[in-house]
Amino acid sequence: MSIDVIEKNRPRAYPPRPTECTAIFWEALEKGKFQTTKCNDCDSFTFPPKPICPHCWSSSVSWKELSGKGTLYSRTTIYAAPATFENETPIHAGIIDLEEGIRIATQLIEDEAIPIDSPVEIVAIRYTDGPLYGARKAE
Amino acid sequence: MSIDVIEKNRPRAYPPRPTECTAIFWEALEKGKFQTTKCNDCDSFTFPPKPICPHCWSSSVSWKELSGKGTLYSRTTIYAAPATFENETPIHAGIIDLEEGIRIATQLIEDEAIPIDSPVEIVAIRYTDGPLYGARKAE
Amino acid sequence: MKQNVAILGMAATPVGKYQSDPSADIHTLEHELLAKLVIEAMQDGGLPKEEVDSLVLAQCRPYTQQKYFATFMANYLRMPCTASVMEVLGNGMTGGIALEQAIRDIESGRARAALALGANFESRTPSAEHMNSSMRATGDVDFHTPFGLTPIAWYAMDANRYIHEYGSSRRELASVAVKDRYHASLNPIAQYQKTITLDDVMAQREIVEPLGLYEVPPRGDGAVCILLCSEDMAKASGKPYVLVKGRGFYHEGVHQISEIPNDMIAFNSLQRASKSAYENAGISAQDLDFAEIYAPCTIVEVLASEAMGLAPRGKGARAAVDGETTLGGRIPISTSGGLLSRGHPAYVTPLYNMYEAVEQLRGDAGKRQVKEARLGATSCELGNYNAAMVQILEAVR
Amino acid sequence: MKQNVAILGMAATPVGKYQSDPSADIHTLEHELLAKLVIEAMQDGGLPKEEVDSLVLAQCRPYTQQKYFATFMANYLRMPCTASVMEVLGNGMTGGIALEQAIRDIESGRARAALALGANFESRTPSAEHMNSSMRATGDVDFHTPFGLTPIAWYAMDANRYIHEYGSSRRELASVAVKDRYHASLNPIAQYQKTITLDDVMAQREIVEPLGLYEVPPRGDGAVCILLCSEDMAKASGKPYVLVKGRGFYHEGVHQISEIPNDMIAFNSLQRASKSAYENAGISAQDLDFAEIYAPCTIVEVLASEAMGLAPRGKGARAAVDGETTLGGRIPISTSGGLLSRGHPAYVTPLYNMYEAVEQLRGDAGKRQVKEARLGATSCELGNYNAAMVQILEAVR
Ligand SMILES: [Zn+2]
Ligand SMILES: [Zn+2]
Repeated sequence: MSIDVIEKNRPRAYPPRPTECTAIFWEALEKGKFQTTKCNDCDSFTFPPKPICPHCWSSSVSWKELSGKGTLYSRTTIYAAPATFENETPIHAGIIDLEEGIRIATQLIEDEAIPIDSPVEIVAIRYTDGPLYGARKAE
Repeated sequence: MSIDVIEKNRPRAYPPRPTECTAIFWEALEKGKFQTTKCNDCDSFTFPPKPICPHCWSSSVSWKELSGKGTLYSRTTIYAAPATFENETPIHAGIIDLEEGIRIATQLIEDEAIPIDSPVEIVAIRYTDGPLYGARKAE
Repeated sequence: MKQNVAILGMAATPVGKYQSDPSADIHTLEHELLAKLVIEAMQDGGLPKEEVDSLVLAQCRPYTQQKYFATFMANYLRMPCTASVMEVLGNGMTGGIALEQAIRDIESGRARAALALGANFESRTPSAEHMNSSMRATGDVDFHTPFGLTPIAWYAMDANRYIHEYGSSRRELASVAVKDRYHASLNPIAQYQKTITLDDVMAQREIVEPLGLYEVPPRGDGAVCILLCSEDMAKASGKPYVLVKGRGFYHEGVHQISEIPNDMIAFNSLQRASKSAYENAGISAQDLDFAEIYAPCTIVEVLASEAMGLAPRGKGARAAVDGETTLGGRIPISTSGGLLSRGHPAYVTPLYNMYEAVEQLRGDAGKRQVKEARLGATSCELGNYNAAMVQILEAVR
Repeated sequence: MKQNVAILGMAATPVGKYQSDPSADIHTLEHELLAKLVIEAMQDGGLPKEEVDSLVLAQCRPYTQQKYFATFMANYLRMPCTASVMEVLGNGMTGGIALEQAIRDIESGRARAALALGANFESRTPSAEHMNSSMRATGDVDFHTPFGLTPIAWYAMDANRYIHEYGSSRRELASVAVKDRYHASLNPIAQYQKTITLDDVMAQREIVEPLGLYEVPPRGDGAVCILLCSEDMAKASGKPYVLVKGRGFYHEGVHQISEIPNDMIAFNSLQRASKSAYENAGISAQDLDFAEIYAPCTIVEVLASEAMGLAPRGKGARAAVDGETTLGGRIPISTSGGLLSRGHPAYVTPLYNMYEAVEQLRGDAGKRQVKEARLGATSCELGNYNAAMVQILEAVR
């Protein structure tokens, strides 16, 4: 159930900061595992992963692997980007509804426009300084 | 009635920004004239100079020269200074009641401690990039 | 006992470019400009300064060198206060929060008169630098910002979803920009007053697909002061005034996107806030003579007009195309020219929207006057309208 | 009808150093820490999250990367709100303004329960860099900052004037620091808990003459959440609570110094604010069992104690020397250890002061418990106490 891993030969433009909780996410992602926290009390997923459940505020959460499969809810291409991202424009980004019932926003790693409501899949991307994720058209 | 002018062979650490109104103050100061705005309606002085009277909100104000004579209300020496001022520590500063009935805060340009409630006088200081003012023990 | 709240005076500077280069010989500074407006607003309302018990300031941009601007202004204008002296912040809603706190100070009787005010200077900071800060505002710094998402990228995704769901088109959305510019051409304080055509809009380079340059907000500087007081005090003044007839606020507990999939383009918070405001005012959407909507992009005005019940779901863009939201139409929207053409100095934009609503309701809107305007609405928001604030305003002359 | 306002729950992290180096492998982030405290405060009060209608956040320091923190937190904890979601700012008074807005939301009935909260992370920024920002806050950027005036330089000038006028001494002032440290030694959330002697205080290097290192505030990080609700709701909970019995606010329309010469060390605003608060609560200063005063320097506690009527003019320092303000004394002041020893993460300091007052009034203060504490006061300020806010709190058990 692991996701594909792609290599990128450059560092991330704006690296996320791992915390005791989210480091677990980033470390698993590096190995091609896409997971998040799920509440042991109310069974809700949450994304980004959190040490608590935002829905019922339980502190009892477990890591659950996600399939990485979903549907593209919407998308855009960003031509005017922040200075930090000037070497990465145009940036393709989208909102994805994962099959586990979680909505996330991330980069779309293919240049061609993916049709809204079509299937997409999450991939892990290993930059030289650490991982990020992104989505592409599903097979 | 002009004040003494002292030369300093370095730029100001944190230069003030002249506006249409306050440029008149800084330009006069450069020439040894210490002046501020006075309300034509309620006769109140204001300092710093302003295009309006803060007391009655009249927009009719005139420039009036000040004697620069006053009394030291309080003082301190700043040993822990902002990075911008690191080459200027220790900084001597004081609050001065001018004889026209205006209270101001400024630098004290002598190293020795001036006694509180003793007479002081304002001097203009010409730095290489523009003027500031300061106070010293009066003769 | 709750006081009815009135808007009795105001002043604003035209939206434009004021901020000085740090090395300028002569600077235009926020406090000198804003002080002038405070005095003008008080003269407009005919109240002496001593009546003001409350100063609520929309926070300045971080580029403003003078920090703690509210207390600085209290000194600059020598205004002792017994109710509030504070700065508030909440993204694009900042100016609306300032208004709301001033309203609350009057309503509760804590303040006799209150000022909601602010100066937003930012034009000297290049957009790419500015976005280095704003990209950390409209999403999660660790789970959204690393992908390069900018504030308007979220609105662009609204646009593509809207086009997909309702079979609308970029041309339909773009018509909002043409209408806004026409309104701005009649507004002497608008940043862009030269009319444009639909072809002009479509010909611009894309900023965030499908939105081009004329469909996203320009950047500019501005400053506004709004004077509020109890209705009793407003009545006693003998001047025309505007009554704050109803208000609504709702935050859906979501930042940009809901992790639980929802109908993102329903603007759920605005639906709730406007419903509360209408109920609070005892009116329905159909009673409004105009709406001054917080809409940084064409698509946002369309979605907001639908959420506020001014157009049916999926028909907002069409309503714009058909002229229903143009001056003289069924429900004129953004008669000021809106954020796109009146301009968008973001932290004070809701104050500018209020300024326009009051001009309309006092009959002072000149060539862009909505005939017999009696009831108007203003909205503002943060995120992707994840929180919304709505005010219903009534003319009393 | 006005609701009586109660404090029903709270949580705070010990003041210390949390902020991570930007290059750290594992970061401590403001939102994870604060979310934990929100949940703890709600558990402490025994209320479900659905009761909270209002989130008022003391703004974060500019070093906090996640911007628009209030709306971010509303999402992080999935808290829809109908009354307020906003950030407030007002120098050292920031946390007090957050509390006051939350109180107003309860008092007016807009909110059933409200949270006043904040996280102030700054310890990784060196003091000299931090002062490059704070020097632009406590004076006029163009007429004070060019002289190198820092925030505490103004308090130092208070100290010299006080010594001059009342024949007090640096030793007398310094005794406040010894007393505060003793209190902090009994407070598990204090930043500095090791007791010190008067000689220790006098032996420190001068920071702003006449004040040495132990007489000016340390820098640190902290986070606090305070839960407020109507007294009816607090009563229904069956838990002990604290009643907000009186409040006062006054801004004298001055920033640091009055251009019209006045008695600078009278703390005129605090005199007015505490008088209002006492009247509002129907008490006098003599009725207080303790006071948790916002005092960044020894001299400030002395002057504030005089302005609040807890010591005669000119006798405040002497009262500290004589142990009147120590635990067990006539009127214990800053039982938490105060800003000097409990710590001073500035934007949330007033929330920490409220935390201490509630611990005292609930009888939860352990070894530093004021016996039979029933009535307490908190104060906060901005500038050189140019604005002051006072809350009178009563124990209900
Ligand atoms: Zn749960
Ligand atoms: Zn005057």
